[in-house]
Amino acid sequence: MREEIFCVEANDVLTENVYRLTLSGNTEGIVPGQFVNIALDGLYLRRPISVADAEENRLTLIYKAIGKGTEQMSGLLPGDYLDILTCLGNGYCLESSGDHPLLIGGGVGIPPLYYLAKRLREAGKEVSVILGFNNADEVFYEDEFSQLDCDVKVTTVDGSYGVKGFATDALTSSYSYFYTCGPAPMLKSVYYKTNTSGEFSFEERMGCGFGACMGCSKKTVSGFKRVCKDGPVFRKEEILWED
Amino acid sequence: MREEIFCVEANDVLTENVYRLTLSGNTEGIVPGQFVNIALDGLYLRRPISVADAEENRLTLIYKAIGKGTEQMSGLLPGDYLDILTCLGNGYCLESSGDHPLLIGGGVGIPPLYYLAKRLREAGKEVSVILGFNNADEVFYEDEFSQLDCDVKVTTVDGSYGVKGFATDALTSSYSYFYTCGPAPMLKSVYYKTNTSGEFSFEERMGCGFGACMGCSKKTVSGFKRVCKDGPVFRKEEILWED
Amino acid sequence: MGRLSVNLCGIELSNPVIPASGTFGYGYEFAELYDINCLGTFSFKGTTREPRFGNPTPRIAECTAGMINSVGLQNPGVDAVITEELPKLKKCFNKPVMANVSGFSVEDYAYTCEKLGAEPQVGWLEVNVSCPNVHGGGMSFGTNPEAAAEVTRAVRSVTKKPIIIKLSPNVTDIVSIAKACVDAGADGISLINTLLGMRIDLKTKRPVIANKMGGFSGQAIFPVALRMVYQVASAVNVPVIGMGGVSSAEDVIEMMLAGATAVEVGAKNLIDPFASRDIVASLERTMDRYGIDNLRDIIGGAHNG
Amino acid sequence: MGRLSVNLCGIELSNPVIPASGTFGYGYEFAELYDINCLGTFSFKGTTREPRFGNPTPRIAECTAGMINSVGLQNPGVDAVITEELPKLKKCFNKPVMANVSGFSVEDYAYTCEKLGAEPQVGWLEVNVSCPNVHGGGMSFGTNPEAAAEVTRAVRSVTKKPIIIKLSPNVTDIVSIAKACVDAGADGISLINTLLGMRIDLKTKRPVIANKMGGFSGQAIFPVALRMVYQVASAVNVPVIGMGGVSSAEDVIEMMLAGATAVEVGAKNLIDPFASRDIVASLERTMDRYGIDNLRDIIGGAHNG
Ligand SMILES: Cc1cc2nc3c(=O)[nH]c(=O)nc-3n(C[C@H](O)[C@H](O)[C@H](O)COP(=O)(O)OP(=O)(O)OC[C@H]3O[C@@H](n4cnc5c(N)ncnc54)[C@H](O)[C@@H]3O)c2cc1C
Ligand SMILES: Cc1cc2nc3c(=O)[nH]c(=O)nc-3n(C[C@H](O)[C@H](O)[C@H](O)COP(=O)(O)OP(=O)(O)OC[C@H]3O[C@@H](n4cnc5c(N)ncnc54)[C@H](O)[C@@H]3O)c2cc1C
Ligand SMILES: Cc1cc2nc3c(=O)[nH]c(=O)nc-3n(C[C@H](O)[C@H](O)[C@H](O)COP(=O)(O)O)c2cc1C
Ligand SMILES: Cc1cc2nc3c(=O)[nH]c(=O)nc-3n(C[C@H](O)[C@H](O)[C@H](O)COP(=O)(O)O)c2cc1C
Ligand code: FES
Ligand code: FES
Repeated sequence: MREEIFCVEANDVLTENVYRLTLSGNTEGIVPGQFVNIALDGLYLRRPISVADAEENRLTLIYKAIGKGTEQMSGLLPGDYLDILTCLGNGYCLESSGDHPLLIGGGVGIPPLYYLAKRLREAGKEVSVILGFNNADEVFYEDEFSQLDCDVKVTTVDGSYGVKGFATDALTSSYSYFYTCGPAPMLKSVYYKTNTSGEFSFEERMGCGFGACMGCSKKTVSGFKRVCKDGPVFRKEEILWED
Repeated sequence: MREEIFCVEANDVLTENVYRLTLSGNTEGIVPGQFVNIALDGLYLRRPISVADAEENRLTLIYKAIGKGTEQMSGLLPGDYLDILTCLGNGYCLESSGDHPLLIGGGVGIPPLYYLAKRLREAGKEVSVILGFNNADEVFYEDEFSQLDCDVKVTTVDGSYGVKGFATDALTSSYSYFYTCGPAPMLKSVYYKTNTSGEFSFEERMGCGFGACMGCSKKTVSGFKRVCKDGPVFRKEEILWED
Repeated sequence: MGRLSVNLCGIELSNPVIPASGTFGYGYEFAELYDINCLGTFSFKGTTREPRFGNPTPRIAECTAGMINSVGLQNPGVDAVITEELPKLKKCFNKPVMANVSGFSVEDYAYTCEKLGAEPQVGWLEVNVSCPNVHGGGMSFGTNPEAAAEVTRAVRSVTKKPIIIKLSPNVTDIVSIAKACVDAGADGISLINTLLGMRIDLKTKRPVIANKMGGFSGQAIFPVALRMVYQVASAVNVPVIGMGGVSSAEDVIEMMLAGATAVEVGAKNLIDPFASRDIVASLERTMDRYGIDNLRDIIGGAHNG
Repeated sequence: MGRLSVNLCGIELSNPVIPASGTFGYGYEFAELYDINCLGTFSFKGTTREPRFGNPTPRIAECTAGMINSVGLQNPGVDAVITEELPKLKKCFNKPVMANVSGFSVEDYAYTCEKLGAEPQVGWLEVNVSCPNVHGGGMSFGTNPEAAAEVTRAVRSVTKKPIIIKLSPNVTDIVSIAKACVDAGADGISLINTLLGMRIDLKTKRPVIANKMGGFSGQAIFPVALRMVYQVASAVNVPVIGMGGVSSAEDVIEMMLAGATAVEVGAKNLIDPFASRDIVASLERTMDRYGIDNLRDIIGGAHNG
């Protein structure tokens, strides 16, 4: 973990309430699947957001404005500064991918998969991607994944774009390993419908984001783990579904 | 009382820790001796500051950076906006001045006397002013009072400038009425050393500044009064010294 | 009945927003600023049998997201309130007002409530039991179920108007005190009064407040207030008025979900004189945002499921 | 002895700053970030006899200037702490550490304190009596002077190390509880633990925290904490450790003026992992600003005059 000051370069609107924040600052050591934790004026807790992309001196985050903090973020302007904890969480294991990994993302669970796809492509993997949305208006980043030469499928629940149905309705059996991030019901469905090993990225309300408070505990087959430090990525074999 | 948004035009350094804040915005109805109450980001209570001058669309405040709020104010930049309650307090009674009123100010008690002097001069009064400071480095606004054609005397406690001593050590007997504002010991000394009627401006820790909370009560000969609403100016005859 | 209206102990409020006692004077200062008839009602400055001059100054200290006051119940006494304040109020407020009553003995409370209860302008008596009991070693009536119940019984016997007992949060078990008051005849429970707090001035190295400690209120205390409202609302079967740090329409809704029938706004009126009016004005829009048709329907909503 | 050093129950601290239990793990996460030997000491995560998995999630809720947690004392149990955590800590911390102990029966406390008290790395036992007493109807030990004293006596008899009882602020009379603990043999008093608080999610209309309520801490609670430290410090003759919302060197000094010999920093570590280090680093400069030569000299300074 490091504390860094980033400067807002752009804060683009992707869909009605999804934004892409481009920041300049030290991105050293950030790996796919990790997240950052952002301090916002007047709000006590930081806001955890996955890394959607990290290049030298440039960090990309994609977030949905759903509450106080993310709505405040949607008002950030170029030149504004942010205090951010970086390199949080374990990240995906790229080594496990096999030759043709599948990435399954739902809504704002998609962002971390972009950085992952980029790295997997750099490593020469054939990457398939399923992006699940509720409807056509919510679709984002289809082109960006295509430009990485991924095989991209989009699903919408109402069928207004791409395949009608949930992301898991577009599953094929031709993948060596999978990586997934998205809403809990999607993750659960992925768990039961996939036939290889794979990795899941989870969310939990966080106090610290770096392992100090035990606020984000999650039961796994090997005991309680901290989503922020031992996760947010967990291997399929570790997962225990409670409820 | 009105709530107004003002825009910072300038924030000039007058002495080591005394600043003059020039603001643009609606100054309608502000009379000498009144104060404003300023909301500052991240601080719960507003900060009361006397009006040092009010012209059309231009408000001048002079403040000493002595704590969290005033230090934060010292960082205000042109173009910043402030939420301010204006027209607070009763103000001085100009009608009582007689022909040659005396104004006695100590340190950051001086600012409200400037706006008062201006109005008294406009009304054709011969205005004498005694400005008390601790030492030469703290002196401010001597010239500004002189430019109003007031008769200005400066005192410093250490004698490094002007008359050595306290403001009250420079008292003469040639005045028709007096107005004073400054630290409590000075006010008390003025009370006992003056030989005409006059008016005193007091400070008190305030909750609201507009008469709602009873936080700023002061015992007077006619019962408890609110410094913020019934004051901050009290006639000599009303004053009760406790302690 | 509009979307905002609620019924508080038999009296209909056009909306649940009530400026809290001690932060709204006797109303007319605010009536100079806006038409205070937009409010559900308001609770006037804590009134005692005799006039009181309150505590020495400084009486105010700033805190992170809140403030401490030690006004000490400065008020002109019940007779002056009836002869001077209420007539002035009548000119600018045409709804029943909530009379906030304090006392230092059971007889004080009964005396003041009887007089104020007889005033047609008064809709409810809000009885503040956070005051020290001079006959009980100075402990506050509100820290002891039996003492709080005794005050309740005494005021119950002198008026037919709804009696709302206002509780102190500085206790181990707020529920037992609330229950004791309801058993003794309270028609409603108001909570919370201020938390006991303190600040020290680093420059003088002395307490900021002349009386050393004082009542801490404002946004900072909201989570404590909400918890107590939730606890009490699930334990008593009379309306609860929630307060403590309420500063926005969202906070009003959160208090109502916790079980409040109406919601008081205190310190926020002091730092933003238009706060209560603005909260009323933004309620409908905020309800729309959270899919709430009627405020009445959400009272205690967080207890379900 | 430097300007910052204080003596806490017979052990010299190079400075009074102590990260609070539950916000600093067992230290080594922070040791990856900075050399934690700059701290006076730290209080490690509340440890119980058996391993505990804590409460369901969500366990965290945001508040204005603070947060609620309902971690529920998740910890690996005293045996694992001794065999795994303390050896790891030894590599990065060469000072006596404060062992924070929780329990659900008097025997639990004694068992855990005896084991931890025997560890040479442990300098003090900080005994958290805010936990529910499973044999006492679930009321917290810390809400009752007799129950708190009973825990104190039990742990007193199993160790010679200094025993610091950590009190809950959710009580009517903190002083009587502190006194009972000191009479029962406590060498120091730590306060405050978290205030019981709650938040409700307007979208789901349910409590944010899975367990409904939780412990409210952070800047917002500072005035309540300071008041209790002031009250307790003037009533007992053992060192008091002050905490609750401390977020800056100024806050440390204010707590010490109120009577604290040392000061713990809790929630602030979570939102700013370098907070405790930075507070230590800015202490001298802040002392200069307020004309303080020696921290020792200001302990309880606000009580004079
Ligand atoms: C590891 C991780 C990675 C994430 N990555 C992304 C991302 O890339 N893009 C994106 O849009 N969102 C992401 N989220 C969710 C994001 O953190 C929340 O949407 C955000 O915190 C909401 O803050 P708010 O102030 O707008 O909402 P509010 O509801 O006002 O927030 C109140 C509190 O609840 C917390 N909270 C609310 N929703 C969530 C949530 N879903 N998960 C965790 N905490 C929550 C907030 O952090 C805050 O502490 C991620 C969450 C986690 C844990
Ligand atoms: C009617 C009135 C007019 C004033 N006019 C001026 C002026 O023209 N120029 C000027 O420099 N100062 C003036 N003051 C004093 C000024 O209000 C304080 O210096 C300022 O509030 C300090 O705020 P702070 O945050 O820097 O200090 P802090 O000590 O950090 O403030 C903490 C709290 O104490 C209050 N406080 C601290 N000192 C005073 C004080 N002396 N009087 C009232 N409240 C105080 C603050 O408002 C705040 O609520 C006036 C005060 C009053 C009541
Ligand atoms: C300046 C001030 C004066 C108060 N006076 C009274 C009072 O006279 N009677 C009373 O019952 N409560 C009084 N209170 C308490 C408030 O009515 C309210 O219960 C408390 O402040 C919590 O609400 P808040 O956080 O919104 O301020 C006073 C509060 C403040 C800030
Ligand atoms: C996440 C979290 C976990 C905590 N766990 C413990 C604990 O295990 N034992 C304990 O005595 N106090 C615990 N506390 C209380 C703190 O040690 C401290 O008393 C309280 O938070 C007030 O300080 P603060 O406002 O600086 O956080 C915890 C606090 C937090 C925020
Ligand atoms: S959020 Fe604090 S340990 Fe994970
Ligand atoms: S400051 Fe509120 S009445 Fe004067």
